[in-house]
Amino acid sequence: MKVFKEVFLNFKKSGFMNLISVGTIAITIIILGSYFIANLAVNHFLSRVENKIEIVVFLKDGFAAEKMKNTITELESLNEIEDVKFISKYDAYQEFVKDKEILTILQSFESNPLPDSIKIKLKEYTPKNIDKIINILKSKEGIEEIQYGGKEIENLLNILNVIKIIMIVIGIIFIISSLLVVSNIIKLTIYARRQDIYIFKMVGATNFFIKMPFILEGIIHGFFGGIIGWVILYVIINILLTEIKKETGLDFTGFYVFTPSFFSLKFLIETIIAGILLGFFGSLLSLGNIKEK
Amino acid sequence: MKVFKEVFLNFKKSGFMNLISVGTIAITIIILGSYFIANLAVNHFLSRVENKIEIVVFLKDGFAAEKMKNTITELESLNEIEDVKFISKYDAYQEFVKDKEILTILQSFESNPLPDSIKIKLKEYTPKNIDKIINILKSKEGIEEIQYGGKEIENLLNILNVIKIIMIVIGIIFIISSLLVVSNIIKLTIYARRQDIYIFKMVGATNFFIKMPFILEGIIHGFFGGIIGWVILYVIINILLTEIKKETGLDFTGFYVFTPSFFSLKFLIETIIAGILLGFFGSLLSLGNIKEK
Amino acid sequence: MIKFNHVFKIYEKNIKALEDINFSISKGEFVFLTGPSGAGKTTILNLLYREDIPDMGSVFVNNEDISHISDRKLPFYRRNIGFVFQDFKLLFDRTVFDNIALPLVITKTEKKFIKNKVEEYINKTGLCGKEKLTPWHLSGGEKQKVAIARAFITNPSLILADEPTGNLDDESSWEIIKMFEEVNKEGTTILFATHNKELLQKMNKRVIRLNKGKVISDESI
Amino acid sequence: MIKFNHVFKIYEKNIKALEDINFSISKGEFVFLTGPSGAGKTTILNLLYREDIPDMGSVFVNNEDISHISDRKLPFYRRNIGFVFQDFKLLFDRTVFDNIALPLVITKTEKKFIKNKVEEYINKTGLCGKEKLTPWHLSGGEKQKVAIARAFITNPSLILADEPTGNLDDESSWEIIKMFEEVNKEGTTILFATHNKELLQKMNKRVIRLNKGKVISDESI
Ligand SMILES: Nc1ncnc2c1ncn2[C@@H]1O[C@H](COP(=O)(O)OP(=O)(O)OP(=O)(O)O)[C@@H](O)[C@H]1O
Ligand SMILES: Nc1ncnc2c1ncn2[C@@H]1O[C@H](COP(=O)(O)OP(=O)(O)OP(=O)(O)O)[C@@H](O)[C@H]1O
Ligand SMILES: [Mg+2]
Ligand SMILES: [Mg+2]
Repeated sequence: MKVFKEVFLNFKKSGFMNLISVGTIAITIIILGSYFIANLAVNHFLSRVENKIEIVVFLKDGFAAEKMKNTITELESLNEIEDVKFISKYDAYQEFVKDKEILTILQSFESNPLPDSIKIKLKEYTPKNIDKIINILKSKEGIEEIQYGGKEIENLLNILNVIKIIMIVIGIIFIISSLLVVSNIIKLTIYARRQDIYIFKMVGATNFFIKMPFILEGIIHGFFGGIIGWVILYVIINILLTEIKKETGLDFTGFYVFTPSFFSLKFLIETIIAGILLGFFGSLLSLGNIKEK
Repeated sequence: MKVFKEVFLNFKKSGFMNLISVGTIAITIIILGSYFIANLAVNHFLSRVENKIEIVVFLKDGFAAEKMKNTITELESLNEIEDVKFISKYDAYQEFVKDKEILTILQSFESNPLPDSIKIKLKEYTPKNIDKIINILKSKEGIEEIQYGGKEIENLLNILNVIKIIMIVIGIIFIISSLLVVSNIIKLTIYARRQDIYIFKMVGATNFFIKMPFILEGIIHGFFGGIIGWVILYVIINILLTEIKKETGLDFTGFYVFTPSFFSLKFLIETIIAGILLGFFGSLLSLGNIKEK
Repeated sequence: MIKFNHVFKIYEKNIKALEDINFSISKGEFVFLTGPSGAGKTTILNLLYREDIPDMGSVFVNNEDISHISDRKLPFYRRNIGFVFQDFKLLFDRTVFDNIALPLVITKTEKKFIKNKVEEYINKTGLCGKEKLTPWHLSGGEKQKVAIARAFITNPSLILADEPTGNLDDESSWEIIKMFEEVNKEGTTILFATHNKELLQKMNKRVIRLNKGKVISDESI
Repeated sequence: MIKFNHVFKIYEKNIKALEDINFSISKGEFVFLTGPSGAGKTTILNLLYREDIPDMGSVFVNNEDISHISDRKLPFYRRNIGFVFQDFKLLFDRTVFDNIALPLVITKTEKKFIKNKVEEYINKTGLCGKEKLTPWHLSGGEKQKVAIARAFITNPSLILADEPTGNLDDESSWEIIKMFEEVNKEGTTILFATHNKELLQKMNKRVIRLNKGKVISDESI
């Protein structure tokens, strides 16, 4: 109870410093939030690109589909593999004849010229995984050709992976930076009150009694900083989406990152938690070495 | 001279606050710097994608190339257009026969089946620009077909433009945020010294005399923050590039953003200037409403 | 109760604030500490409060060498001592009431008790009507009175007073002195640093005279 | 030189710090201001320094109503006045030397001249050997001496002193008083707030007595 009174008093008396502390947390939340959303969007796009990549294995004509079953089961049991699909020459034909131009070409053949094939999707398209699967496939009988886009695809995948690494590094930089900035701000507010802290010690207050209000204050500032940051982020993103729609006609409001329900509840809670954690660890970091006088 | 002595004294006496101020500017420089490099990289990739996009106009067979000259000159004079290239059916044949498979196909024809064509590159691939050029082309005689990738390309271009807008918005958010954080930090250091400022006023110091040291201090902090930020950024990026090379075999060190000469001089100067501007405007913003006592 | 045993305190730049200080004070005594500016009065009080520790020698309070009090126990040691600081050391963003109540608040005393106690001392020191002001809005003497009330409020067994009447007019001074005498009669030990010669003469108590960090006399007048 | 004309100063919560104050002081006078704690002494000095402005009435200095001095001219007005603040108002992160030199430094005086001047006043106030210490390391009386030296250093034509001997022993007090008398003889006007009755009696100067914000007597003793 007493501790809450201390916090409240601190609030009242140093309105200016509270504003700065809350404001800084809000700014950090905006930066972290933009990063978070950008990261979601990038991952979303990347996975869409990756989803289009598949390894296609054309099988030798006349090779019994039955014998292939074993290979497929073996492949399905591998960790790296997301999905394996057998496509018979008949299925392939049905698929291709949908296009009229190809139909005429196909009709010029006596029989169905298309081979049986297997489509393989990987969980992660790293060069290592691709190599491994290709090597396994090469060791099997009855395979005519393996298609996976070759160097082109490998380059694309490399670039995607680089983008992922960069996003992670940027994320780490941002989180550390935020923590440092917030703890710096809190350090300064503590420094500005060093005289008061000294007086508290002089009249016999314990360290716990002195530090507790600062930590609670950090948490409260984090709470409000989180809410404010969320509101600003929400406004910016809404303006941005409207602008984008006007400019290019693309409607991202349906995109799952921005659906109202996600953005207005789960994301709100996340930003508030982020704010509170920032405030908490920020004040904890700063209190390590209180210097009074 | 006196002003410099003030600055020096401030430096000596509040080492702790200087550290925080310089540190915060360094952090902001790191964030802005990562953004800047990410932005360069994104723009580089985008322009590479855009460079591959072109409008290809196939001309009617037998239509006199001479008559086309006018159209080409007209196109070249348009603002939106970067480059116009006429490719005769002979040139196209020479290009295609490089591929042996296509050669066999082409040889099955009696004469050269390829048409004359014009390749058009735009400066900016906005839907508006594309529409305009298509409409102009459609009004001309002698055109068989216009190829520009249709909806597919338009979608891609839209996404690229959205990415550009998002990068700009993020940039603005970052710059404003940095300025606010730095000015908050400086405001707090001023607040911590409000008693001294009050005493200065009491003995008859002018406002200019009181404010000047803070502004100079902001600039000096910005200078050191810029250098420190650059060093950290340099280390992070070097580690990142080595990691990427190990992980994916891609060597980005040749990529123009990261060439040593660019990174170690032009970019260093830019970060220092950014730091100084941050410190300068940060302190200017904070000094607006000095409250003493 | 208090014993200084060959105490030296030497600050940076070889400033000898205290040199070989020896004296004892029994429980319930009322002792004045006097001497010119810079003689070491405040330094002695600071050593007793464990705000500082001696460079040589030891300071005993209740037979305990206070240099060895751990950081964790220090706050509890200080709670038994009332200190009227020479520069007041008030919280400038709290009211007079809150400043006086501070030593009780940090020990989580009952609210009602605090209220009664604070009001009692506000009356005794003549601060009525100033309860809700912050020290910004007080005159020098009023600030001093707040500092005095804060030192008395916990009924400490030892009161250290550093020039507590320096900013007060004669009338207020005598009222404050009466407060000291009263608690002294109830058993509180008092160590009172002052420049005021009139006070020393009229009070007729034991006086320890310092000069340049040394005890030059220790007698009753 | 100084004229208070029906001056009122009422603080928030209806605290009447000054009520209808009227007096004049001619150039070169040495006037004491006395009265119990909270009488309004500091308030009068603050009004003269334009640290505050009256709520009613006007304060004239050299026939100018100082309420009307613009913010831009205020620093220059203050440079003609030396103020010994009751709470010293020293810069705690500068040395004694720099604190005393401050009023000269802000007017960009020549370095050598500053050095000589500061050394002169360090000697006069008896602060020798403390030049390089910061106020953290000074005793109460030493801080007061620094505040006094700073007020004298610009040879101001008016010196306002707020209880400048409150933390000093008798001997130092008299040395300081001698400094005031000296500059007074050279023509400096002095307004000196104090509680010290002995001082008032021995000095035999004009004394303005305040009580509860009103002038209750204004005569020479
Ligand atoms: N932290 C410190 N560092 C260096 N010197 C100090 C420090 N504290 C006090 N001194 C010096 O020690 C001496 C004694 O100081 P102290 O404050 O005990 O004097 P005092 O008797 O209280 O004087 P006053 O009556 O003026 O308050 C002084 O010369 C002072 O300059
Ligand atoms: N800023 C303020 N706000 C409210 N009241 C104030 C303010 N400054 C002074 N007062 C009140 O005005 C009255 C006169 O104060 P002043 O400081 O002038 O007294 P003083 O004569 O200097 O007393 P002392 O001898 O104790 O220094 C006091 O009652 C004080 O509480
Ligand atoms: Mg002292
Ligand atoms: Mg006063």
